[in-house]
Amino acid sequence: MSEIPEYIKNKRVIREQHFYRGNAACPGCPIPKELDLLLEVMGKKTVLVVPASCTTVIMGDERGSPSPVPVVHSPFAGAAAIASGLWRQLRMRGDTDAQVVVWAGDGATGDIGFSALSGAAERNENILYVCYDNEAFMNTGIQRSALTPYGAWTTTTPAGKREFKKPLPFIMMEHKIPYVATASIAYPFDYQEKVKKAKGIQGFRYIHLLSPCPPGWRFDSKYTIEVAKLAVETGVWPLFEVINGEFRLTSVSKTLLEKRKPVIEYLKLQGRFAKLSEEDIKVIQEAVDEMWEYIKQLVKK
Amino acid sequence: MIISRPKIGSAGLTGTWRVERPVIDYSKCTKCRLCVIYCPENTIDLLEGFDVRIDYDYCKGCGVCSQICPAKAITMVPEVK
Amino acid sequence: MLTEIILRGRGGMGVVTAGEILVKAAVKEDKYGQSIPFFGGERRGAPVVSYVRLSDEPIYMHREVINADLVAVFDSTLFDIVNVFEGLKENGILLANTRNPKRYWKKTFYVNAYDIADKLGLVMAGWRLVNTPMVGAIAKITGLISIRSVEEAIKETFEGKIGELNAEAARLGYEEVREVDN
Amino acid sequence: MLQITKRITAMVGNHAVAYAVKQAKPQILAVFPITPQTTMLEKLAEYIDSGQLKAELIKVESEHSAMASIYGAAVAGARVFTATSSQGLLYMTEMFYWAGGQRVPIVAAIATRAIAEPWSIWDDHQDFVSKRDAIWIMTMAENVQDAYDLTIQAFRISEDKRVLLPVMMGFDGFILTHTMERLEVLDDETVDMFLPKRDYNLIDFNDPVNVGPIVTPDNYIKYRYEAKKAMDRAKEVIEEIAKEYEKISGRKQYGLIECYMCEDAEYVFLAMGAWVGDAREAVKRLRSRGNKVGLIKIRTFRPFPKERLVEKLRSVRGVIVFDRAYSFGSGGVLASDVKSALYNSGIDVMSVIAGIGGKTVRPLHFEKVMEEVLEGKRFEERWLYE
Repeated sequence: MSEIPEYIKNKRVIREQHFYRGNAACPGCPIPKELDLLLEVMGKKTVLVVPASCTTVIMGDERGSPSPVPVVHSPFAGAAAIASGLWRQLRMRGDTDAQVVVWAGDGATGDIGFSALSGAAERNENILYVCYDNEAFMNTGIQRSALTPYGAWTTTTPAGKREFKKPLPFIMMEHKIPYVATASIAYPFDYQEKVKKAKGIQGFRYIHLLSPCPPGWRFDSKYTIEVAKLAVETGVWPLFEVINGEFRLTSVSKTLLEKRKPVIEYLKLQGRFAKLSEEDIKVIQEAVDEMWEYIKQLVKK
Repeated sequence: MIISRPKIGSAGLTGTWRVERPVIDYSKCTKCRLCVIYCPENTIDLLEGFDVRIDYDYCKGCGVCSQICPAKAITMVPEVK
Repeated sequence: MLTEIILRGRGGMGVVTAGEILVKAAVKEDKYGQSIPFFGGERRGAPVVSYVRLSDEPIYMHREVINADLVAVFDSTLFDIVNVFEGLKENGILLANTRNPKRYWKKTFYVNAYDIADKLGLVMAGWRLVNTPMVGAIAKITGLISIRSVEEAIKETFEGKIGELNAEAARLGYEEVREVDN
Repeated sequence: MLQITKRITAMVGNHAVAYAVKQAKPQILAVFPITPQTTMLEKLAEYIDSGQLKAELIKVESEHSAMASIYGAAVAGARVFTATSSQGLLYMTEMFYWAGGQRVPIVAAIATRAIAEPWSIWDDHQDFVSKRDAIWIMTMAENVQDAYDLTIQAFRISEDKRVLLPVMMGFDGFILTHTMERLEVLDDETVDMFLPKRDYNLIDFNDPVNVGPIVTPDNYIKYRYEAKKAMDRAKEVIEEIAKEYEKISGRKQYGLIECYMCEDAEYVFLAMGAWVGDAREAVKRLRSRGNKVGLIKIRTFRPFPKERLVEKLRSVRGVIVFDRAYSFGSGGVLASDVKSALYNSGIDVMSVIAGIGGKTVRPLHFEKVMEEVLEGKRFEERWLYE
């Protein structure tokens, strides 16, 4: 490659890949990086359980997998249960230091797999459940899910979704599990900090990761990080964690209790919100503000 | 038993997907490493002395690095001239 | 020789357990047995039925008994509400738990299992446990299994003191059962 | 010479299966309650809580999760078990195929029961046969003893390196699950000897693999062909294991099919499940009246014992197949399999559909149909619904 100077060409690589490059993710898709950051913290003694989703494809076919740790594929609704059984057996066979992580999309988490997720949380299974939320069934071609936000275009909501996003992190919080957190790929250290905390806790842990999707959200792939960042700065995606019932905002979200960027700044970058009316934007802004009023109460507690 | 094993390039040489290529102007690079942190595909290597290098075999050309580089040291140039 | 028995009682009386005790006792004597409970949503107080087959040879059939050699009625009030004689062979035996013995069938036996239960304090949640005296009575009438085996089977089914008392109840049933002669 | 030590006892079917499972020493179990299977779940919970079985019973929130969680445990090396029935079996369907496709050793007991609508908790085989293409070995018990014996053999068959397929053991709801019968049980040491420690595990942190990825169209069919070959090999393995079990139990075991009085038979019944006993009784009675009739019991439904059937039926004139399940728009499920096995043999195959949804079928019903056939009557399909 002519662009690389000779002295750079010969240098030694000092950072290991925790999730291998050259996988089947779309350009600009944050999933490989999200997995890399996760596995950097979780370590080699981790099993990933992956239900039907984009990651099913990203994990490659029988000729090779980008994951350096064991992966167990799951049908859509089975991940939390497969992980439950896996962990029980790992403990039974003496691998008590192993970690089982479910890596599931929003559809597998909030829709079809919700019963298994809720069941595993109720049983307080010793697993880390990460929902990488790209806000629709992206792998099948952008169909709405329960976690698609109000107003968003999808192939099954051509005029924009009329219902609000299912507030899953709060629903999981109400399961009274030891750890619940939200995270964003725009704040990788905050995310890794949360994974680290989750790793150190026994029982059911849940991390909800907002994961922008360039083709699904209709934005140029170079804006992945900007979009993720604006979701946080506008308050659409608050960063927080709940440890044994104690709620705490993290990272920049701590500074957003009173004042946030208007949601329009987040919405205008994405083609899926292109047809929103003034009224729609007002509705979304009000919903975000209302959520923050709720968060205020949680912070006070 | 249907299994596969870990492999770099499980989807082949994904560098061939690229329409635009990120090019680093090393004279502008401040070694801040944000491109390494944010490259979604993990194709920017961190080298000794905190230099960075793009692995063009696998870089899909998404452009995230050029967008987040605070020094504007990375530009996207068309692959086909 | 195959002997087929129908046990009739009310949900909660231990009719199914009685059938199982009979089978366990038969197996103790290296015989074969089969206890088929009423298949359905058993409800406390509702009439229920359980079928028992005892034999010296393997039993192949799996269906409810329709030609019984013996029908045992665990509660005399059942005479008024169900046809307890259904499925009883012409020359079969009717055994009733009753305080007022009558000749219900050509060959009728009776035992007062209520009093046996009262005497031994076998009352659970307001119900007299009449099933074990009935099992004792059946052992006596049929002569197929010894009261010893019945007692052992009962002690396996109920642990400790309850087992002892129920075994005692079965023995009393065995001793007190009588044929209605007139 | 092997000393056979066995204990004679009496148990209801559900408890007999639970007892066999306890002796097989699985590590992970997951069961969701459903009538008429539930008392087995309760017994297993009792074994575990009292320390008689050192295992974990995952109290899942659905049947789908029951199979999913034991699949996860099985992949990580556990001997596993689940049980279900009817609607639960249907709800588990997706995971059934998942486990079958990946060829993970798993044992499941199925208390067979009719499928709603309309609601019915009673016995037939419609739920069971609906899994015939899920790449599972399927066996069916005739009585409580059979259910116990088959459960123990199921673990061995499933984990055999030549097979590596999940096994489901069907036994009739209520008719066997709730019926108490005489039962001979093996002692624990004998079962230990018969069932070596499980040697199957895909989760090795030193050799991480991706379990069950997407495969290319070129290869998918190859994996399926491998599964087909495993099914074919299983026929031999099942018979071999049955022979071995016969030695340790002292009880005659029939691997794939049992022929009862069919040496010189002109007409035979063919059936699977608990009513085989009633057919047996009918054969006894018909024989006592001088009729040359017999009975074929299908013990292994998948792989379907085609070759054995052809071999045993060579000299009969007709087969009367009794089905408790129906393929709507086609015909009796077993009957179809038998017809295909006997294609071009010239043997008459007559199909009787009966016992659906718990409808009573007695030895008399078998006798009546056979008597008509002996008188020369022929039919393709007949429903006994009166």
